[in-house]
Amino acid sequence: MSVDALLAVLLIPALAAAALALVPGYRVSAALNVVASAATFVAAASLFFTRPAGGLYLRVDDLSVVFIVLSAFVGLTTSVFSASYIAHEVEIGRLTPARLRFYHAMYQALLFAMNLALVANNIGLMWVAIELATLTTVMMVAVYRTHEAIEAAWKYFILASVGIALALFGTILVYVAAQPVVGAGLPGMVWTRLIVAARRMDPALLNLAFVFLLLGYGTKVGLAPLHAWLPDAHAEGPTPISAVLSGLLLNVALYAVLRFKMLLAANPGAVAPGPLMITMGLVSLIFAAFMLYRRRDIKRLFAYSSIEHMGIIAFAFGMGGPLANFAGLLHMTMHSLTKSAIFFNVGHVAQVKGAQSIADIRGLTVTHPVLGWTLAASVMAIAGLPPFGIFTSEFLVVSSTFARQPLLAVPLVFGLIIAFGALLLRLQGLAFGEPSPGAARARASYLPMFGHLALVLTAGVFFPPLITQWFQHVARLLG
Amino acid sequence: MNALDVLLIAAAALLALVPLALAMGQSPAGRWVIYGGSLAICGGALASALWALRRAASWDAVLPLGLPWIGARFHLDPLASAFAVVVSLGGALSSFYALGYGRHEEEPARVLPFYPAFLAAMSLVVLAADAFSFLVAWELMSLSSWGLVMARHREAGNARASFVYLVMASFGAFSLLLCFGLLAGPGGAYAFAQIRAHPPGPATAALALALAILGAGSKAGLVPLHVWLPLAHPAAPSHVSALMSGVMTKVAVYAFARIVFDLAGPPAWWWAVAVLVLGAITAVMGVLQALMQHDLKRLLAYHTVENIGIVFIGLGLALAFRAAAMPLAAALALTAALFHVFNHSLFKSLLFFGSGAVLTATGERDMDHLGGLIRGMPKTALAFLVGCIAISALPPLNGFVSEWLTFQAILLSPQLGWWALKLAVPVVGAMLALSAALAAACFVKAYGVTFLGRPRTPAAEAAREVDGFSLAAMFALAGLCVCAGVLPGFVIDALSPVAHGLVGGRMPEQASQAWLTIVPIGEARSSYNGLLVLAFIAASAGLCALAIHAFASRQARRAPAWDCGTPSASPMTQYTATSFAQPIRRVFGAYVFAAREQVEMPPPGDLSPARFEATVHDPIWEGLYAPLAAAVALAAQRLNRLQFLTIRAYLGLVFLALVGLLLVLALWN
Amino acid sequence: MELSGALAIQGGQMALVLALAPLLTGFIRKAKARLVRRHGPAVIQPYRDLWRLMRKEVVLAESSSWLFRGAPYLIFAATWVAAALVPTFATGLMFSWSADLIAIIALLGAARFFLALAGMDVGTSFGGIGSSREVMIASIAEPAMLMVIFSLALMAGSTQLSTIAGYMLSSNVGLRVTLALALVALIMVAIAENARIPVDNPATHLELTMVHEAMVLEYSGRHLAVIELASSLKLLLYASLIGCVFVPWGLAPAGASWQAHLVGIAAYVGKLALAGALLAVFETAIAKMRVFRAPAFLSAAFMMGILGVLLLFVSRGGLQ
Amino acid sequence: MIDGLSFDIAHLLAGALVLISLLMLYQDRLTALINVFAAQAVTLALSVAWQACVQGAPHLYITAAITLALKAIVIPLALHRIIKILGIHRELDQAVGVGPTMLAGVALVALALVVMLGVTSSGGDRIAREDLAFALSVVLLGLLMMVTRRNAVGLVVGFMSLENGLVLAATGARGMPLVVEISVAFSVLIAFIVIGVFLFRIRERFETVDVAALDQFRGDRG
Repeated sequence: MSVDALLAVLLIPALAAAALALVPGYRVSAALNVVASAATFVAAASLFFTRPAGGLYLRVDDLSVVFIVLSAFVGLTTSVFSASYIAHEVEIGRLTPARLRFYHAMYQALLFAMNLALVANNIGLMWVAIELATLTTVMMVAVYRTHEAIEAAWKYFILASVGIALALFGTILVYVAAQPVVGAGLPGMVWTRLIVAARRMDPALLNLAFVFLLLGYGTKVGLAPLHAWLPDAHAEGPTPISAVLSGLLLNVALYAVLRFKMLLAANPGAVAPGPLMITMGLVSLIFAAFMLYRRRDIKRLFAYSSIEHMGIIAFAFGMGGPLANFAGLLHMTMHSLTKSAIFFNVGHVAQVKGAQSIADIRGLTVTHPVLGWTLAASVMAIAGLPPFGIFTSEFLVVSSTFARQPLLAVPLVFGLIIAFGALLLRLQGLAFGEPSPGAARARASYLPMFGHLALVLTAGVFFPPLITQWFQHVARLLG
Repeated sequence: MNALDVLLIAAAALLALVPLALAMGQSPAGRWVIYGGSLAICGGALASALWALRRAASWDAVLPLGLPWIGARFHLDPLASAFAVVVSLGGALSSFYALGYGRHEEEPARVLPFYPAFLAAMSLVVLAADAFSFLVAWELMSLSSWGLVMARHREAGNARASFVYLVMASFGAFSLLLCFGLLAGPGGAYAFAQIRAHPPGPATAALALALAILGAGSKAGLVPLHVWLPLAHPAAPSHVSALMSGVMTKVAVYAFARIVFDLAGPPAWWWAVAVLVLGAITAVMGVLQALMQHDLKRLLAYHTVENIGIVFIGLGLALAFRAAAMPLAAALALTAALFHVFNHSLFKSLLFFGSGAVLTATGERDMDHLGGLIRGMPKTALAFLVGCIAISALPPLNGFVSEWLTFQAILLSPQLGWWALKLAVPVVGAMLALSAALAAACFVKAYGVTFLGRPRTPAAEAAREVDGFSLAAMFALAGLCVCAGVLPGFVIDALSPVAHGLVGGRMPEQASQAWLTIVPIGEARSSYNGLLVLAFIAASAGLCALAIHAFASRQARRAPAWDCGTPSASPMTQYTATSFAQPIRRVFGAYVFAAREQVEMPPPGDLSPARFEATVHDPIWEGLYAPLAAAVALAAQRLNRLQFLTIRAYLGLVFLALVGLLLVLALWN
Repeated sequence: MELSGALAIQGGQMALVLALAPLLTGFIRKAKARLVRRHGPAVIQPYRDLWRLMRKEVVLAESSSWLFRGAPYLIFAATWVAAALVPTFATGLMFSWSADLIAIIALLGAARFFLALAGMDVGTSFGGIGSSREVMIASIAEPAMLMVIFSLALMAGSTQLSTIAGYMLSSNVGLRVTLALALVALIMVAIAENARIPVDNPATHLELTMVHEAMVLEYSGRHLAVIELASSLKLLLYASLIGCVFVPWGLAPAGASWQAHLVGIAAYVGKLALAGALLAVFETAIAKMRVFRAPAFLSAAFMMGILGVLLLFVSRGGLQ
Repeated sequence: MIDGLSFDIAHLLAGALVLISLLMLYQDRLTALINVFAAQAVTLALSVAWQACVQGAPHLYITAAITLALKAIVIPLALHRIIKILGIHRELDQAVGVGPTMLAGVALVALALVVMLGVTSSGGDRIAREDLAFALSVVLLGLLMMVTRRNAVGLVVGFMSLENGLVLAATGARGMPLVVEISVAFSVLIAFIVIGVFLFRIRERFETVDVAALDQFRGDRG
């Protein structure tokens, strides 16, 4: 039964992708898309309780379960959102049914790829999976076929492929380091073997490998200065894809980085991976914080906020230690939920206002109270104000950092305040003041947006003990 | 069920009002439900807080919320109960006021949901006993008040006000966050009990103090962190302005007292110097800025800054005495500070209520468009007058008592051994006296220009008395001001457990003194009896009136004002707020805020009117905040170029990063 | 016996100050007139003025409110209570503990507060001029006064006037720099507070220079009488304050015999006469300064006060 | 069984790859560039085959074959076709002049050697060490080429040679499972196809594959 769960997480999306490639009608395929995502989520959730025995290729451990469940959940809610959203896109003629078939197939393929990356026990396999995920998202970003969309996809593709190449080189280096210890052949790439033998590997080789892996997968995570693809890809692709990108793909790439960080941490001779991640995290945070100020496009704005938060998360994991790691995990979860909720909201707003430019969206709380106040709430959440979950993680990161490395906390807080100012400035323009024309009612479903916000709110006030212990356990694993 | 439970339940009930308000925000019944509900809840909370203060005991509670491994901890000790009294009293009265005032709200749906949340957040801050819950409540307080400031989001300037407000608030929150992180240590022992168990070392404690000043000071409005206050407080609806000025700033004072007196361990003497100097500067800057205003609500907001300065002077003295191990004197200073906190929450709420009444009656906040309201709205005028006397620290009202106590504390300070303090304290005393005198001047101006004289506009002419709820609330506060002024002994006694808890000493019991006199230290040293003073004034005034009416003529005749034989028809020839402040502007303005006056005289024969323009600047805004904003904007603009590079350039970035890291490795090998 | 005695002294003093106040004013006017070789009005002229004013009908400006009518009584009451608490001929005042020196000054502040409001009530430009200048002067004079009080209180170890007077009588005072500074500052403040030359001229009605007179411009009849009485009470108060603190000789201690009290009264009248004469000489000797020189004048007093307090702080450990 | 000769040959081939990469940096005409790239592919195939026989790992022959077929024949031809179809100007303009580029390239090779030899000084077999060093330099050079070429075809070729470096590294690693090579080839194939798709769409939209032309369509201007 349990092994089935593991396979199901992979097979359901794969088969669904194949099926959706054939189904013509977009309404049917949208429904099918939701059903498949739901099934995947059920399977993923069951992984939480019954742990299948892993093999040389696949296996699930406490760390990956967190990511799998999260991505399956966001995948589900996003598919629900996309079902109603995409319909509207077809009606206004931005998409053709043919493209939609492609879109849905790609959506499931993406879920498949990400789940594969998360359950892969083989670093080569993980690499393949992440690359697959990248290519599918490239396709989806380009789906509108506008100049900007293609340009964004092209930029994304080029940068991503370079990242992939670097990551592969890093993977090879890891194998080279492992091979004398673990032995040649397949075992040299099996995660469970590597982590055991990491202590005896050549540290210098591991360092080199980590440099490449950090840059390679870091490109996917969107850390500055490797971030360039992220804002445009978010801004030009369909909104559900923006949600998935920010909510899932970045996490999966981060997951890969974390894996190798654990590898390095296990080796006494290797350079501490923490400082590298802390540096890149701070650079991303502060850079993105300043970039927020001059954004004209609402989706690009929140894309930059994703960079900022990825920076915070990288910083937290770089700090390490039970508190910071816990905070990192929490922040990642909360950011996925909140950011995708924001993108759902932005999707609605863009539809009712018929515009994506911040200048054309004003006074939402007057014309669309629900959308406006939800946007205000979710921006406050993403800016790290209580009673939302992100406040908890920022609280833990900042306070524990200041207690350990006061000098590191200063730039961190600086970046957070700068970013807060920018977000608040934009929010006040978007949600308040004299409203801009465009009073059409939003037709897509609010359910996913509310669901995410409810979760984030709950987590901010009350955090279930079960999940707490789970996160604490994982935080200890991460060292 | 103990007092803490009651207060927590009250907070929960207030939070429960929020969804209700969302539901019925539009309907007229919403006002009654929400404000009536808050009134009832705050009343209950007030009762239990008073009872707890009387009992001088302390209770604990832990809820399974917040940080899972710590839980949401709450604690009610005398300090907390004292501030809970302030919070719930202010909340109850402003809810009562709002029952009438809220009728004039254009968009009640934007006010009603935030109002109970604001009240709940403030009381939770006072009750919280671990860093996390404290900060959650703290931020919730900022957030809900931000929403209330944003309620009038279409009015010009409010957006900027609320922006500055929330950014400063988050700055303060981060400072507090760092402070708690420092006190809690890397292990994350966030519960106040744990922090108390392991007091920090001197260096850590000093850093914590600095951060506490930044965090609490930015919320309380310490100069130079005050810039948001005169923008945000007036922008909110008046009953909220009263809460923000009268109560929220006090919550910030609570945070400071909690951290510095309770958590940060024994103080070093120079802490007192820092706090004293900041307080003195704040007091004088605040009142001088207030004198320059002609917007009534902004004037009041600047006075909040001044009073916060006075409170911090008291706290600084308490710190000094505590460092010098003089518990009695410390208790006196601390009691003076807390007494002033209580008083200010009373008369500042009263004054903001009054300004709200003026606003509803005339639609004007600019004093230069008002005048003569004492005829249209005599009751409001009377209540407002009481508030003015109280805030001007004139006997026999309450403002005088707390400042008198502060002076008594200052007179004890020569016993302090440190030279810096010996030099600082007298100057601080002088600045305190200066600010008190200037405050009186400022309120002569505020009251004279707004309520006295002749109406300057038709709106002022047509002003009529406001509704009963507002008046009742104002007179309740006025009555409290008088009571606290003539019977200060009871307040002092009520505060003595707080002082005992924080500085280990307590003032002699006052209620048992003959004639209800207050005697801070000793009979021979100093004593004051508000009751007798009031009685004497009343008696002699009455006596004089009687005598006059017995012997002198009673005839009175109405006639045009004489005005040295040159009566002027137009009421615009009266002194305005600006012209009233001119002498003081000439005396202090040049130094403090680069006041400039230019007169444009038309050439002879030209019939165009001459123009007189007086401009004052806030040196702190222009010297500190404007450059910061400019720097951020510049950085954003420079960095923004990175958005428009070619793909090749981005690849170049990746390439450079790679090469850089490789170089690092090469060197590291 | 003890209680009734104290009560008698208290009552006697209240009556005494009320009775003597116009006399002092009249005496000063007379002396000034004499000094400039004029005959001048009789010493009791102020009484006559008061009486005449009281008989006259009151002319109220149409735009005046109830505050305008009530203010004179409050002003008078506050001043009278303050004056009643300053030991004049005996320290054993019954209610001296009900308000210390700070409170007395604050009472005068309250009186000024209402006076300034009354000045603004009618809504004439002159009223505004008077009030704004008055508060400007007061806003520096009051802190200066408080500094004086600080120096006295720090030396005597009390803010109670009777205790201070007792301390001054005691032998361990000696000559102190602080004392001198305080005295000078106090005199300067007194001059300013009582609208005397050089800060203000009680006799002038030249619009641009008047301060105090501008505020009471609209008053007439009994109201004006009360206000005049209050201002001469204030003058008396300052005179007796200086006397009680700096030349406390002759003050009858609490519970002294009635002869002692008679001596005290005599000494008190003597002090007043001296003070009045000195003031007259001073006022005739110097000219009035421009209104905006007044802040400088008072700032000097303020600085002297601070200097005195600083000296005390630095010189000794303060009072135990 | 690693004797001096086999080592020398592997060394020779790997070095040749680096040399060709430098040559590619030197090219300033598209066709010539493509040809040189083909030559590099051939060399790579040779070295992979040699590794196969040295390590006695037959599956590497497959890799060699794939490499030869794809990178040495199919792709260069395809690129030539694309150039014809699109009728791009043959000159490829460099962002940075040839001289500085060459200097940078040499510096990069030096860096790669320093890093890698410093690294594997502790154990690890020698071929792997050398090959890794050269592979790293090939990767860096490919990246450098992508950075310095304005032309999209140059970009593609640079990317390819980067992949060549990867293949070299992969084969150099003793006993690296086949799955990896396949995935490499697979990815390269996909990469190429996608790029091709983009080139065509780009052509019908922009009449050129000059990457710079894309940039003016970037959103969020101003």
